[in-house]
Amino acid sequence: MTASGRGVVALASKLARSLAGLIVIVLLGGFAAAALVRYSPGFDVDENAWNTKGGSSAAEASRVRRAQENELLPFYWRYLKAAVKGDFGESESYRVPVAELLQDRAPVTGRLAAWGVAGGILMAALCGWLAVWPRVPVLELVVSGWVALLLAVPPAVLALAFFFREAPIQVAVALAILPRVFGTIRAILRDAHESPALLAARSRGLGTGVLAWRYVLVPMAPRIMALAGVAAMVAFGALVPIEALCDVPGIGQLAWKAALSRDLPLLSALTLIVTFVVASIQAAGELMTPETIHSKEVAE
Amino acid sequence: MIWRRMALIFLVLVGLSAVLAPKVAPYSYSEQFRDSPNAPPGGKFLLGTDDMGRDRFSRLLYATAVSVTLAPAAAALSVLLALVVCAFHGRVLSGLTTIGMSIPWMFLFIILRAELPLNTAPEVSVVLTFALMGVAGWAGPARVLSGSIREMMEAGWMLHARSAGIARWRIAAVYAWPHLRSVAAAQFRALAPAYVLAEASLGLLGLGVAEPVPSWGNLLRDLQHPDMVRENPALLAPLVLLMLCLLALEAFSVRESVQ
Amino acid sequence: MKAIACLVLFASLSGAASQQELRFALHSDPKTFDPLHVEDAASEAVRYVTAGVLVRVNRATDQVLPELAESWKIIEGGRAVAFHLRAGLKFSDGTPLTSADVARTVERALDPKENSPAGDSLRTGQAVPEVKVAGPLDITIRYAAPKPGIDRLFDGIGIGPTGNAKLPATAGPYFVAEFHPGTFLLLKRNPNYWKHDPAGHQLPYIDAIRIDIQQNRDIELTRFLRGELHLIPKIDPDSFDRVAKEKPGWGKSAGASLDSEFLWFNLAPAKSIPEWKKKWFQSTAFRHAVSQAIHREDIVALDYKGHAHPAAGPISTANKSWFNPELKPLAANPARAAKLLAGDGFQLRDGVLRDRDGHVVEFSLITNAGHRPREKAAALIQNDLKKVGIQVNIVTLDMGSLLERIRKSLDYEAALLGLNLEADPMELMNIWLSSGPEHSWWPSEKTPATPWEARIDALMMEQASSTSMAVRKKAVAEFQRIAVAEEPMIFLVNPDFLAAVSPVVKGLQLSVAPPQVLWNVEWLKLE
Amino acid sequence: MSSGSSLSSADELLKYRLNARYGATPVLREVEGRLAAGEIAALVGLSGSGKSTLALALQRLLHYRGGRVDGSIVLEGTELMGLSESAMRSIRGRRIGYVPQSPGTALNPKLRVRTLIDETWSAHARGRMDDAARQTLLERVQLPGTGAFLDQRAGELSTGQGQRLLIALAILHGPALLIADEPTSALDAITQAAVLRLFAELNRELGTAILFISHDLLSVASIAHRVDILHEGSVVESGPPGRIFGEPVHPFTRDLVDAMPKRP
Repeated sequence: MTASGRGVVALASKLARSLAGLIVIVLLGGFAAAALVRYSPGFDVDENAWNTKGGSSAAEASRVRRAQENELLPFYWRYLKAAVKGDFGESESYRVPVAELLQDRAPVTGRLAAWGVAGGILMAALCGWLAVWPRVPVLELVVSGWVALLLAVPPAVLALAFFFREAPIQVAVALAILPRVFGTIRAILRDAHESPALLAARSRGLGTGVLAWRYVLVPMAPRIMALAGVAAMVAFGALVPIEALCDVPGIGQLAWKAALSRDLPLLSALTLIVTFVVASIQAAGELMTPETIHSKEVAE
Repeated sequence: MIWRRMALIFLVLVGLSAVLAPKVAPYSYSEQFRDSPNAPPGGKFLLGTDDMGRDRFSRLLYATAVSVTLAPAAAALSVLLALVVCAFHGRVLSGLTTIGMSIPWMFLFIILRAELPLNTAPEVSVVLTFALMGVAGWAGPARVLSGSIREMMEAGWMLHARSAGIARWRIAAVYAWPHLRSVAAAQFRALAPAYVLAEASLGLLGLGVAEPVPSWGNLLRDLQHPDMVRENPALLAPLVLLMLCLLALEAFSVRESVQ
Repeated sequence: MKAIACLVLFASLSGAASQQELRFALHSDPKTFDPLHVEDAASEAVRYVTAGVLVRVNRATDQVLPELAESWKIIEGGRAVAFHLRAGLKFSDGTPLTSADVARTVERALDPKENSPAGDSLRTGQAVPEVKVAGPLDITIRYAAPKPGIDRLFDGIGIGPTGNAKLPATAGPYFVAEFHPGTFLLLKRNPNYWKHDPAGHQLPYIDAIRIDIQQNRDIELTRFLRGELHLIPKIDPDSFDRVAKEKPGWGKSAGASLDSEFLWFNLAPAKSIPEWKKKWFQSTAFRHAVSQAIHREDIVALDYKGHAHPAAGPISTANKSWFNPELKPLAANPARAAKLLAGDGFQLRDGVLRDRDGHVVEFSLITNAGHRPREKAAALIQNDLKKVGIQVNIVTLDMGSLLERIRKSLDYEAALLGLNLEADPMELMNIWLSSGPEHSWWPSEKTPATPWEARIDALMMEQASSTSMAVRKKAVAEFQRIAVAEEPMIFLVNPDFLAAVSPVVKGLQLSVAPPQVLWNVEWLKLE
Repeated sequence: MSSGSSLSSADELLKYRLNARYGATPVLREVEGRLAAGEIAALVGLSGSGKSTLALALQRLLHYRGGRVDGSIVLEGTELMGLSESAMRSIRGRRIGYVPQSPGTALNPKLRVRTLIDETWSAHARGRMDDAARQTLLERVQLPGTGAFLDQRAGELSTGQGQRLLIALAILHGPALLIADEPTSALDAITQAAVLRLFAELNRELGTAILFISHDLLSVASIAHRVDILHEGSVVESGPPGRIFGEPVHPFTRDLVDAMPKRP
């Protein structure tokens, strides 16, 4: 077998393994979530049962409907079987197919998160650059103070403030992400700054643009990618309260409502998706750091 | 250096006022002066009163006692758990953290609240809430720590320590810990304020610190009314205090990183 | 159009439309547009402005007025009602509306498989009326026994077309043209609505209604103040004061509403409550003492900023037709509370109340988390009761957990909640009949536990089965007297009904009966 | 090829026959070797020939680098391949000492010299190591035994000092076998010579057998009793340095010898 052929086979088997791992994790995560929801109090009472019009027969109907989901394992099995066919069931609180809800809302959250992640990382990089490069302790403290301030303000409050000032919420999301990735970015920049390769390149008199690209961005790409993954998770975490409070019709708001109304099908779908996203980011990170590195190191 | 000293003095002051809250606070946190609701700052009430006539300054002091002790304790618990979980490194862990980061932990708080007897003293339920927060938050730091552990596993000195036949736990405690410490400290610094804020949002669901016990979280909830802030800037006091504490902590870490 | 980020949405909103569009917000998605399956407030709001009904109760005068039915007669001593429909009625999609549609609607509402809440109001217990179509415009509904308010019932039955379209055609002033869950819904005027103004102009005046789904009330308020929304159908006291300050005259108060806030003790034989506590809760003197110790005026002043009235009993003082005027709101009297407690064997020592057997008197009070007025009321009550030596633990729970406790597990000691009610005491049946599922202090009791509960059951049945207004009023007044004398539920305040309306909306009349704001939507104009 | 297996003589210390691979890539193929007590054997090969892999495989540490090993390793009459990890741990550092290539990576930069020595000590001994013993140990490798030196962090040492410290740590428990993996490659010529002398001295005074792994034929010539040539994962030639240099048999060995710098 040729070396490249072997490489392809190795990569394929690695891909297959991480895919299998991914599926197992997603299934377990979904099950854990379903179990938590199922056994949380208030599951088989309708949140609207208080103060609704008359309707004892309607309440009875809702109880019966929920009773069908009483058995966790059969529910999950049925749910997965349907989910494979793309049917995530019908939301309890919206009375709309979950797939439809997700389709409507995913772009909203996706766009917010994308802007937030990109903006947050860029701003964090700028702050990190200010904290690392000029080597002025006061500047470093000022930047740290600014980051601490951002860390102290709840993302939702930040978003509300932007909202009331009619400023774009994307910026608020970015500002919420900034302090949470700042530490890592600073470390990356410091490592890059202190790397011998950069010094050597400087000694060759390379331009700043080339330095930034070849000796900072490219070598740090895997770490930056991993960071983007972390930032994406931070973004989704922050987006739940932001969307819920600012009434942005996205996935985060959906999750909030689903939790409050113990909407099992919707929550299961959301957990499956979130687990999938998180696990994919993880798997991608693992695939990017090839194992072959050690074998070479040792063999030399 | 001067920053560091100032930060230290500030943190000690905050810590002291928290510990001594019952002695220092002019009033109890739940005492209602019903004749003077929403009083402006000054005079009898240093920071004014809230809409039930409770002294904001006293409430802030007690809240500081709650948040300044419990949020860091919860953060420490998370990091500690993360370290314990990281002892079992490898694929299983990465799957576990993924699940840990994706499942809706909120329900665990709902379950806790439901299982807790209703007559549980508010103090106990506050402590338990933060403890649960600490337990539920293990996945984030675990992921970061496992990343640096994986890096360490590749390090030459790790192999060398093994070749010297040093026991696994000694390697972990003596060789690895100095490296992990700064990572763990950074995680701790990020989590502590996050938990102060998380408690605030849990409070919205009735899963946080309940009336009438104050916490930074539930005092911060007032910030959702931007106009109230405009009328009474004293509402910003908890935010300013939280920020200053974070800054003081940061002043230490700047110094640490320079080292 | 897919869901849009709210910012984009607002930007598009601020552009002036050539068509008249009334804009306001609801706090959650309507769960259904089927008028027979309405349970939640949002669906109810939409149902009211879309579904065509046979008769309409004028919310200002309480008169029953013709709507789809041109005329009707109550016959056979109140056992039956015969409706005569208007000629040429059409649904919004142009299909004609005849007595067959009415019959199908009523039968569907009564079908046990449908589980229709609207149907529950048509039934008397398990008894189902008979529906008879006497011609394309005539229909009779007949009960076995006299049914009080037999005509008014049909104010709540929206006549629907055949089929089960997601956005069904309607016979009311508007129909739902678009629905984007979590974002907004657009109602358009029903081109076939029968009603015309005296000048012959077809109603409604306003072309469309845009209802945004807006959970956050602060945002709703800000948008209202910016002029993006025309009205806030229900506003909390804090926001009301802000509106009043920034836009004098835009805040509208209808005075005390029909709603009430109350607390009650768990009187069910729950295992979780120790015997001695059950003894306190079951003691009328203890309940009176708690009630006497509470400063209702402080709840009104501090919690509701003056926008509430102390409650006098189970029926709001605002309910002119049914409130028993002999009842007066209880003024706080800690001294009398202490006397009542002493008389019941409780002893106050060093600020701590103990019962006969030396148990410290303390109980937990649950209320729903995130409801600021209730959380605050609980804190005020906690302080009031501390003055008489009673220790209260406030526990705020999310609605799901709370309902689990008060309806299913019965694992709680006392609860603080509120109810939005309508005027007619028929509404109270679920709560006050001892077998009622919402019988707060002991849901679905098998048999009345006390003589006074039996008496209340009897009075409730009496008012529910008589067609004589005088008899009903007497029974309801007596029920209120007993409810206050025994105080199984301690009524605190009746919050005022507050709304905010931009002056561009003309013709709006606030009523205390729901829907308080948009009940005459077809007559509203925008300027 | 190495000689066929004969009965193990009384002074035979180590005998191994190994295969090693990373994933699907084989690195060592049936590599065989033996070492008598007190012998210095050199293993010479190019970069990538599997030298470090062999060093780790002999200590059964290769799985920490993602490799897999099978075959047999007999040390002092004990088969190591079947031992549990904890049994293996009691052999590492006590019976086998290991001197890795670069002190820069092999010493934990955050730890003090004292900590490194004490930890290595307490891995196989009870009680605390006394100051005198520490001093003796450091002097043996020509390092200052002062308190100031003990309090230095490993990250602050020079490469030469670091390499000496690594040797000190390796011989701390008086192992029967020392595996040195390119211990001089990071050093300047003078230090290199000093370290080589140190190895020879240790061998003479303590009777420690040394497996000296290197890519530099010349440096091993001065101390080795025997040289094995490793090429593409197998030992292709074995013999005393004199013969290897004088009459290399295998073509690879010939290339290796020809490439050696000649005195002008």
